[in-house]
This record gives sequence, structure tokens and C-alpha cells, in this order.
Amino acid sequence: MDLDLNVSKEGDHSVLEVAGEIDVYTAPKLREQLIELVSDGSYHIVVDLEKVDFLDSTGLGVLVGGLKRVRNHDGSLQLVCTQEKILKIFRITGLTKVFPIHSSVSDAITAPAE
Amino acid sequence: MDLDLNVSKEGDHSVLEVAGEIDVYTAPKLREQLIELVSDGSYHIVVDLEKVDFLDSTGLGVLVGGLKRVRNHDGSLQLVCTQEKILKIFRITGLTKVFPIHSSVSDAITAPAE
Amino acid sequence: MDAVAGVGPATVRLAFPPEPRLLGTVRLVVGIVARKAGMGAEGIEDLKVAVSETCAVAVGDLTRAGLGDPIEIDLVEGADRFGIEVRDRAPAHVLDPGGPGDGELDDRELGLALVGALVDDLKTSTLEGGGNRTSFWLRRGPELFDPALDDLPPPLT
Amino acid sequence: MDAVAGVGPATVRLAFPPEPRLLGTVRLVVGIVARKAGMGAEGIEDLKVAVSETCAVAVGDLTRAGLGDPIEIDLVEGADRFGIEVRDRAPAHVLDPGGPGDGELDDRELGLALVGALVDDLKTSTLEGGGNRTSFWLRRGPELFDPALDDLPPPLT
Ligand SMILES: Nc1ncnc2c1ncn2[C@@H]1O[C@H](COP(=O)(O)OP(=O)(O)O)[C@@H](O)[C@H]1O
Ligand SMILES: Nc1ncnc2c1ncn2[C@@H]1O[C@H](COP(=O)(O)OP(=O)(O)O)[C@@H](O)[C@H]1O
Repeated sequence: MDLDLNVSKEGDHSVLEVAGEIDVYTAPKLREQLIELVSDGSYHIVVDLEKVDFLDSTGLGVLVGGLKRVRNHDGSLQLVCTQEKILKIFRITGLTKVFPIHSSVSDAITAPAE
Repeated sequence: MDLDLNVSKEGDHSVLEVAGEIDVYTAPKLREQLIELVSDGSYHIVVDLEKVDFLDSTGLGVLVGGLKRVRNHDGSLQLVCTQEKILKIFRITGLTKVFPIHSSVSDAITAPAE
Repeated sequence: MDAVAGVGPATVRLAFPPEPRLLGTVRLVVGIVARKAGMGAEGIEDLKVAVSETCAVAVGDLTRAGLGDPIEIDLVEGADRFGIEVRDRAPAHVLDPGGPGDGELDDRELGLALVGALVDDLKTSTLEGGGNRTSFWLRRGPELFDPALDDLPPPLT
Repeated sequence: MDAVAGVGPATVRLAFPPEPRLLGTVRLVVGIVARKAGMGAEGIEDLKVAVSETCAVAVGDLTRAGLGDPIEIDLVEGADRFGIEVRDRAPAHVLDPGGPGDGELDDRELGLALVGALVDDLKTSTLEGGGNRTSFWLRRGPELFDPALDDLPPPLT
């Protein structure tokens, strides 16, 4: 499958690095991973999208689902993305107002909690 | 068109560097170039295929046509090719016995005339 | 596909069974044909997203209906634009009666919003005998200007 | 294309008008689908050459006959092989009566020799109502050994 996930810990944040294409076919794998993180008590999640080549509406839905899950635990879900073609997808759908989007993982981790 | 041709002079040899894909669509351009070289009195031609990504039977036919033309003038047509996928095409069609094939332009130029 | 060699726009047609794993292949093929047609990088990305969203809906509809009929895609090289038409044989689109479920956004609505924002002249209709047709196009070549949508010439049909 | 989602081999179908400039697009598409199906680099190259030669013949035949009918290509992902079938609506193949001309080799003969040497189980037949069908396949997955040509098992049919 053209989606690779890699989780690391940075203080009280879990960083989920996503590489490849997020679409109807691969999004379930991302959804499972987010659910697993939250069940394991990771409520502050940074999703690094810098190595994502493609993102569709299913992928957006999964990220929004992840955000709702962490919010149930007063957590946060932040994104790292500087790729114009991916940012465009968030912008068009109005989700730039929903997700804090940072230009690096360290920016995301040090960002003040909302 | 996905075929770039570049001619240079090396002593009494003309070196024709071919880059791109040689197929039914692009081969006429290569044929014209070979005809032009021979009309201009270039009878010792080295065709450098190192930047060729694809070669079909039309391309082979054009090279054989070029060989016949230079032979009418006691000339030579030598090839430079080290790419396995291109060599395979010459091997399968028995044309490795027809063309001298070298691993560099300088090898081709310094090769003893047959 | 009634194009005659050398006359009218070249249309490359692609058909594939409704399997989600093939959507990546479809995107790559659309990217290749659009690039060969002279579309710029941003236009190619927009077309890939639009065709992928459209086909994902068709894959879902066909699968829910238990149908394996291939989805057909026409890629049309116009003189100054690139057109895509997607056809499937699924029953008319209906929103999942169970709703999006799992507390997540309705992907289909998001998907439609995306396609509508990315391409020009989005049209959907139902096919005689059942099925859906979605078409859209994008101008090709370097973007000389970026007019507001209502500055665009009206669609041909 | 009678494959049903999840049952039997996935077949991606491509159709294009008989224009030589589209052969490069066809090769790229075949390369993509073959790679996604797990073919190795050498197999992909062999399939590209074989499909390009086959389609070039069809483009020539259709053009000489003044026909613009699309050429159809089926790309079949089998369990352990990759199959290609090319169909055109040209009158039965005939060798150019004027001969190759210009003192050059007959490209069509060279082309046929190439395709026959590169792929397995090459078959050609005429279609009812006029036209030609050419099919062949290649094993997929890593080449475990590289037998001399005459060590190969006989074709299946
Ligand atoms: N919305 C659309 N979706 C798909 N194809 C379209 C669409 N609009 C136009 N086309 C097709 O694009 C082709 C080129 O249209 P044309 O008017 O020739 O473009 P241009 O403005 O570039 O000349 C036409 O054959 C038409 O069928
Ligand atoms: N020469 C051929 N050209 C095109 N398709 C072929 C050819 N031979 C077999 N196929 C197709 O390949 C598919 C897979 O064949 P199959 O026998 O299942 O392969 P495998 O041996 O990998 O299981 C079949 O649907 C068949 O129609």
C-alpha cells in the first residue's frame, strides 16, 4: 500500500509522520493509527504531512475524525505542512480554520496550546 | 517532440547525440538528420544512444538506413550504447552483428576502421 | 469517442473495475495524459484530485450496489483546455442513509466541494439505463491570468 | 472486461485514436499499470516495447485504411503474470505491397521479431467484423533465473 506511517514521541506529543498517498484506499490505515494513538492515551498529536503526495476528501475526513477524538480528551491535533498542493486542499475546504497548520514539527510542538 | 538531436564534429567523425524516445512518431526526425549529415559529406558517423530511453523497430530501421547510406560512400556508422535495455533490442534483432557498438564516443572514434 | 486521426480533439479513454486500489493508477494515468497535453503542474494536480474524488464516489456507489461494472474515463485534449468525463453504471447517487457515521464529516460532501472548487464547468447527469456522468475541464497552458469564475466564458453546452 | 470487483483479474482498459504521438503516452500508461501490478524493471521494458510495436502496426494499418477508430488495449493483472491484448479495427494486416522502400529494412518484420522474442505466448487473430487482436503475456515477480531462450518451457497453448 502506498502509505507509510511512522510514530515517534516528542515530550508529551506523539508525532505521526505520514508518507505517500492518502485516498479512499489508504485512509483506513491512517484512521486505525489515529484511533490506536488515542486509545493508548496520546491526546496531543502532530501529523506530519510533508511526505504526503496526495490527499483526498476521505483523508480530510479521517483527520477531522482524529481531531474530534483528541478533543474528547482535551487534547490537540496539529498538522505540519508546507506543500502548496496539500495546503490548497485544506484551504478550499475551509479546514485551515479547523486545524493549526505549522511549517515544522518543532513549531507544532512549541506552539502555545489553544 | 520527445527526441532531441545534437551534432558535433570530432576530427573526421560526426557525433550525433540522441536523447529521448525513438519510435514511429520521432524516428522521421532522426532519419532526416542522418540524411542531412550524409548529404553534407559526413560519411563517418557516431550515433550516441546513451540518452535514449526507448528504441523501437522503426528506429532500428532508420539506423540501418543510415548505415547503408554511409557505406555507399565507404563510410561508417558506429553506435555508443551501454544501456542494457537498448542493447537488448539490438541483440534480439541480430543487429549487434551489423553495427559496431562501443561504450563511449572516444572508443568509437579511435576504433580501427573495419 | 468519435475523434478521427488528426481531426478534432484526441480522446484517450480509460476503463477500470471499481477497486479502490486502482485509484492511484488512475491518478497517474490522468497525470501522464494531462502532462503530455501541455497542462502545467498545478493544473495536473487539480485534475488528479478532481478525477480521484469523482471516481472514489463511483467506486463506493458501485460497491454498495454490488456491481463490478467498469468505470469509464474520457480524457479530452481540447485546443486550449483539457476535459475529463467520468461515467459509471451505479444507481443514481444517494447519500448514505446511515449518515457519515463515526462522528466524521461527510466525505462525499467534502469531495464535491473540492471538485467544484478545483475545476471549471462541473456537470453531473444521469445516464440512460442507469448510471452517472460527471464532466469538467481546465484551461491548459501557462495561466496568464486568474479571472474570477464569473469572468470565464460560458460553457459550450 | 467482465472482471467483478475482488473476483478474477483486474483489467484496466485503454483506448486511443491512431495517432503516432500517443504511443509514448501508451507506453507510460502500460509502464504504470505493470509496475503497480508488481512487474520488475526488465519485464516492464519488455512490455512497453511489445505494446508499442503492436500499436505502431495498428496505427499504420488504420491510417493507411483512412480509419480513425480507436485502438483498444486490455491490461490484465493475473495471479502470476501480466497480460496485454491489443485490438484494432483495421482491415486484415497486409504487408505494404510497395515493400519497405528507401532501401531500409521492413520495420514490421523487425517489430514482429522483437515482440515475439520479448513476450510469452504471442497470439494474433482477426476480429469478427474486421480488425486484429494481438495478445501476449509475461510472468511477473522477480526473475529467479534467466534461462537461455531454448530452455524456456513451451507456450501454454
Ligand atoms: N466539461 C467538459 N468535460 C469534458 N469534455 C469537455 C467539456 N467541455 C468541453 N469538452 C470537450 O473538450 C473538447 C475540446 O473542446 P473545445 O471547445 O475544442 O476546446 P477549446 O476551447 O480548447 O477549443 C470538446 O470535444 C468537448 O467535447
Ligand atoms: N496471452 C494473453 N494475453 C492477454 N491476457 C491473457 C493471456 N493469457 C492469459 N491472459 C489473461 O490473464 C489472466 C490471468 O490468467 P491466469 O491464468 O489467471 O494467470 P495466472 O497464471 O497468473 O493465474 C486471465 O484472465 C487471462 O484472460
